[in-house]
Amino acid sequence: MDILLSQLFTGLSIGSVLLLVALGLAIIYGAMGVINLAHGEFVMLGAYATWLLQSTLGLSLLPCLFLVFLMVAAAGWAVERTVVRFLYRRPLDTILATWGVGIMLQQAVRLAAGADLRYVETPNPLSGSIDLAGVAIPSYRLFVLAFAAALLGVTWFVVQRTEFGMKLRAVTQNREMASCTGIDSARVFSLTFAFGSGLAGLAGALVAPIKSVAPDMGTNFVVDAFMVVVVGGVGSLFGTVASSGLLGGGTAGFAFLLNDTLAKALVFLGVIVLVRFRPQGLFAATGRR
Amino acid sequence: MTLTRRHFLKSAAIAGAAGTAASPQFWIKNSGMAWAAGKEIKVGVLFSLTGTTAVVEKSLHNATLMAIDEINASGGINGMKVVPVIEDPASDPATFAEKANKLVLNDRCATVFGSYTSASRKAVLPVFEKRKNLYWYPTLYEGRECSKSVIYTGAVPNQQQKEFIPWLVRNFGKRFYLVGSNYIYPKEENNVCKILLKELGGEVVGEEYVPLGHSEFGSVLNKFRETKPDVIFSTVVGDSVIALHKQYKAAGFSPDRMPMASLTTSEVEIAAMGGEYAAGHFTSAPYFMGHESAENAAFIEGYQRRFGKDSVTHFVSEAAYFQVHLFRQAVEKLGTGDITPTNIRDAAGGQEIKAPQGRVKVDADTLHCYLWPKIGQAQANGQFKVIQQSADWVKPEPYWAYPGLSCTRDGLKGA
Amino acid sequence: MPRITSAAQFLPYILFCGAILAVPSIVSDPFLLNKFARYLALGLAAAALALSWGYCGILNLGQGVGFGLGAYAMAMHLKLKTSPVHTGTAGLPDFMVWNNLDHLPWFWQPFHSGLFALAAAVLLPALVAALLGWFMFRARIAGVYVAIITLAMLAVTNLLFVDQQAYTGGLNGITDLAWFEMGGVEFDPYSPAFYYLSAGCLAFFLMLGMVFTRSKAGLVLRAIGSGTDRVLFFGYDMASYQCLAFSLSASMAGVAGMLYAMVLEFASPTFMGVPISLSMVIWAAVGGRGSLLGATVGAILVNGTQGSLSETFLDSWQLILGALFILVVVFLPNGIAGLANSLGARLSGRARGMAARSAAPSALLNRR
Amino acid sequence: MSYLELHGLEVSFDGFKAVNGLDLSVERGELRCLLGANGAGKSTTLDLICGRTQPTGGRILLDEHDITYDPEYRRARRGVGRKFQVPSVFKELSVRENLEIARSRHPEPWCTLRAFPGRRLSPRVAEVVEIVGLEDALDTRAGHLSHGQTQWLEIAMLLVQDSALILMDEPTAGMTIQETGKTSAIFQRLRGRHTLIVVEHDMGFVREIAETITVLHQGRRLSEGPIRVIENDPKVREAYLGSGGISHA
Repeated sequence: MDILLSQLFTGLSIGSVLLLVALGLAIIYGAMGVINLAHGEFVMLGAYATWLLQSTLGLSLLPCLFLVFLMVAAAGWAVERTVVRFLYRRPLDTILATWGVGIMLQQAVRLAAGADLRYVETPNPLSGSIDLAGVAIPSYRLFVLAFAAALLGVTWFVVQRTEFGMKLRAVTQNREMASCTGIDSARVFSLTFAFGSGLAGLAGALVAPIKSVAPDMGTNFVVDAFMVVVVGGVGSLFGTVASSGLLGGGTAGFAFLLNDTLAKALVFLGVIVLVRFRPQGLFAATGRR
Repeated sequence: MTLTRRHFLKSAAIAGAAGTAASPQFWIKNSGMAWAAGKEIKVGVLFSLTGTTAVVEKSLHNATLMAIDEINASGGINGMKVVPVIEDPASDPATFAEKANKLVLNDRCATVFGSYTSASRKAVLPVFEKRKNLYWYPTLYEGRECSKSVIYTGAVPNQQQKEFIPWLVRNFGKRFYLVGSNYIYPKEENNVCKILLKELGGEVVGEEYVPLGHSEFGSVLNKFRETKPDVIFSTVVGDSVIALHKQYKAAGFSPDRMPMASLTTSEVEIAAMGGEYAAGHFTSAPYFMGHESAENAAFIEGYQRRFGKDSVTHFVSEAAYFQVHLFRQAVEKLGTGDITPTNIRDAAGGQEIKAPQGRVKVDADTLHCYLWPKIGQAQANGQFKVIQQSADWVKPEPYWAYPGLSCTRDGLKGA
Repeated sequence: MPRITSAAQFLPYILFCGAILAVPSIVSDPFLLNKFARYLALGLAAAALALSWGYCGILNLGQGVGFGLGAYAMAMHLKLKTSPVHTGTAGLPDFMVWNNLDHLPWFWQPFHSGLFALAAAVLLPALVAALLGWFMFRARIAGVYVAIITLAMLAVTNLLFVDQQAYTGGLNGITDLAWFEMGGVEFDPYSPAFYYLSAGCLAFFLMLGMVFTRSKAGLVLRAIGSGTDRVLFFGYDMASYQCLAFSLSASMAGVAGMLYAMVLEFASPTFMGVPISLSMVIWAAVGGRGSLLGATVGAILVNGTQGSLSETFLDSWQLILGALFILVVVFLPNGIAGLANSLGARLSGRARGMAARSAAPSALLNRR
Repeated sequence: MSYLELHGLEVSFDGFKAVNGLDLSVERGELRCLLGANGAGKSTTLDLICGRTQPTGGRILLDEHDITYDPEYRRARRGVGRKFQVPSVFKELSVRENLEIARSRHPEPWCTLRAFPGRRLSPRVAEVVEIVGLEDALDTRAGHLSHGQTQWLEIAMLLVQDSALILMDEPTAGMTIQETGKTSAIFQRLRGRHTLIVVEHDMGFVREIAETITVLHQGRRLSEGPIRVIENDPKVREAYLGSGGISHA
């Protein structure tokens, strides 16, 4: 029983990390059709930004978050302005260009911050574990879970309830039409990309204390995040949540029953089958082709 | 330190986009050239500066160059300057093979220092064996290799485990959980561990391998919770070490009751996770930064002067450092005309040197090194406290677990 | 791209094949021959990708599967040919001994034959691709979903090869290989003989690919590649055509992988990794995805550049490489081949405004 | 039994029944017009016949074969040809190559692999090219054709394909009066040799070509008969009252 509970929590915490990382990607891909292979590098930038703030200003993790969001969003904005905006008519080419961006970011960070692994402190009150029905649950993972949920709420609010979100949805539906109604679609896309990158940065800041901070840490995230977004259904936030839960839970469950290697393989196989039978994603409307 | 080389290449490879064939230097046939010419001896330095394993390999690269610097500063080898030819194999086995080829065939290096992972060593091996060149490999590894083209300066399983496992059983108990990354090194170490445990009447309660780069240990931790072992025997490598330690502590496990005993956790990984997460866990290795000796003090001082005050040395970078000095001693024994990779190898057999860990010797039969295994306990400040050192240096036995086989001067001898 | 004339289309291919076959008469340095042979193998891999991606719109991010299978098929054979120096146990590859196997697994047995290994390197990737292709294309999976499925397939294959250490050598792969021998010729990877093998394979597949794309089937594939399912309404079974291109491409990648394993003298799971598969996409994009020759040249150029950049700029070569990719993708959507085509078109006065606006065929993403 | 029969055909998109129990039969060689307001289910009916959309109920019989669940390409091989509302040609290919693809008597890969299209047009294709007036544009990329030319190219492709049953979705959309006249001339030639089902809004054109008209309303057949009967059918008038009568539908 204990094991079941703590296994459930393990699944949830893997899922919450997936969700954190995938959220920004979902926004960028869902709204702009841009397949951002440099997304993992934005996660990495977030982790490094946190490390920088912590080691130079001595800030603790929580006060860092807002700054990290802004810093990485600015980096994302710069990438959109200099590279991505040339490619809106050629979405598949964004895979190639953003891959180039990713290599550059990785090496730039390696040169600037050194090749060593860096380390981000867990905020003190969150470093222990709390007892829940006889199971020790790491408080930081709980915090990450809550934060992911909050971030989801914020994102939903931004997309559904703000003027910016309305413009974004308009541009997503039909860029030309939206432009005709006076929406500055270029600006909307820049901001969207910046927002998505900022979310990736937050993910980086939050995973840094659980994992290690290294220039190539992002490559492990991007494939998983991409799978989460596609399995969930493009443009569906709810789908993204569900698929992070599904993939996280699947990974944890199989890993416990079998081992981590087979778990990963089985989850990927699951993705293949899911995409094959529901290419529109778990939660997208069926319609006339 | 790379000035000469940069100079040479500026003219050669500026051709850039046109790539290879365009640059005239590539067409020079240099197969007739001697291994050491014009008061210079070229050596290859083959550690990844980019890619996944750059994290560790950069420090090996640094240690190697530092040793070369020291040798040149003290007048070189018999008056010859050691010229490092640096390549970046980018953490990719295929690139390792490619660059090794270039160092051996094109640059005519008399020897190459390189590699961290087993996979990259395996990838370059055919180049050195078929071209009769010499490779110096500083990493601890799984043993079971008897190549006559490689000098191994890292530990093999018998050196790390023979004293460690009994010590663990004595102090913590007989129930071990084995967790490692999913490749040959952890599996082989675990083979040895199981043999030792069996002799001691111990028990393996679980054995688990995680993919390389794995960072979610929740399920593994739950298995620990379920099986309640006395010791977690870890051969997890790379970033995973950090994730494992952090999540281990966060899940409420404590080293007092259930310590992790590792063969792979070094000062590098601890620096990247923060000392508090490692504190209390154990590692067995021939070298710790906290080891007290005059040689080590000088090594650390020189390293930190060059690469920053907060940089750390560890059991692989120490080997990367002293193996270059072993190389110097071997070459010193040879006349200028006799310098060939094979002769360097033969001269290296039996060489002794005072390394930071203590006096080490190249075993002429196996080309592995006699080393000084130590057991260290990680402290909150990121250093290891050496709590036990072997009474004497320990002979390398790459086939320890396979009694029928032994590595000799003429290669592997079966029973 | 409008066809000019068939003869003019074949000319660059013939020139290129002639050029690569003439190399050993100028270069005799074994190191260079080995290096060029390796580039040619990678060129073949890029041409394979151009066949499925450029012609047929199948963006295969898992090209490493075919490449890796080809490499392992050959490596298995070459491993069995070595005398097991490191173990002393006759007849068993060293890593199997390390993993405590006591007899050769049944699926290793046939690899004693070089002919079987060759056939396996060609057919096994095709078979796997045909099965996966049948699974995907029957359901009309296209565009980015193909990319995802092939990527996941790559990840699964890679994990299984790393995991099944006793049969595949795990992370280290299959190392310490013998030289390939066929018809009394020994293919030392540093010899002109091996170079000819590599160049010959590339020339053969370029010509085969050229003929294939000029056939009516090739035309149908290009029609499919332009991103519509319109061909269905003319009676063409789209899925069969896609499977055909996908399998042929995998087969070519298999041969490329086979050569790669021979030239490097080992096979590693990194051959079926994400980085190399994405690299192949980059090579094809740089050279020109719409042209087999362009993609080949792209692979050779990128690898050559990468090699010399990494020697000259130890610290910053990846920065330069990344920037180059971005520039090519943004400003040369059809790669070097596209540039050459539009230049050629301008020179011969056939421009008629096509050259300037030769937008990339990429309405794929918006299909569903 | 008629050449084409639809029995109780049904399809729903997220609960919306675009076609709802449609019965229709068309004789061999007939030219049938489908009329109806936007959303009446005309294009969807064509989609169902050619296989682009799978029905959720009912049956489709072509020449006594049940093709309800056949994939598109198999129906095409049975002789169903389709022209789409938005002209659908291969934009990346030249006009010549488009026509070559339409020449699809042997569409299996093992046949097309052995075929190497040359530059010479077959007599049949040359004739069609002349009819539609694309002789000078043979090497132009289809993406660079004008809208009208694209329409003609797609029609030419259908002629080359030579299907027994041709489904036309608004063939005259965007055409000038002269072009519409030419199209109706082509239709007159096709009549009898081919079976045609045409969705069209241009009532002038419909009057010129149609024998029998089927009016669809909310996914069902509302009325059927010659043009005069339809125009005077009170049900049709009622259904079209909102949109100002049939001639503007």
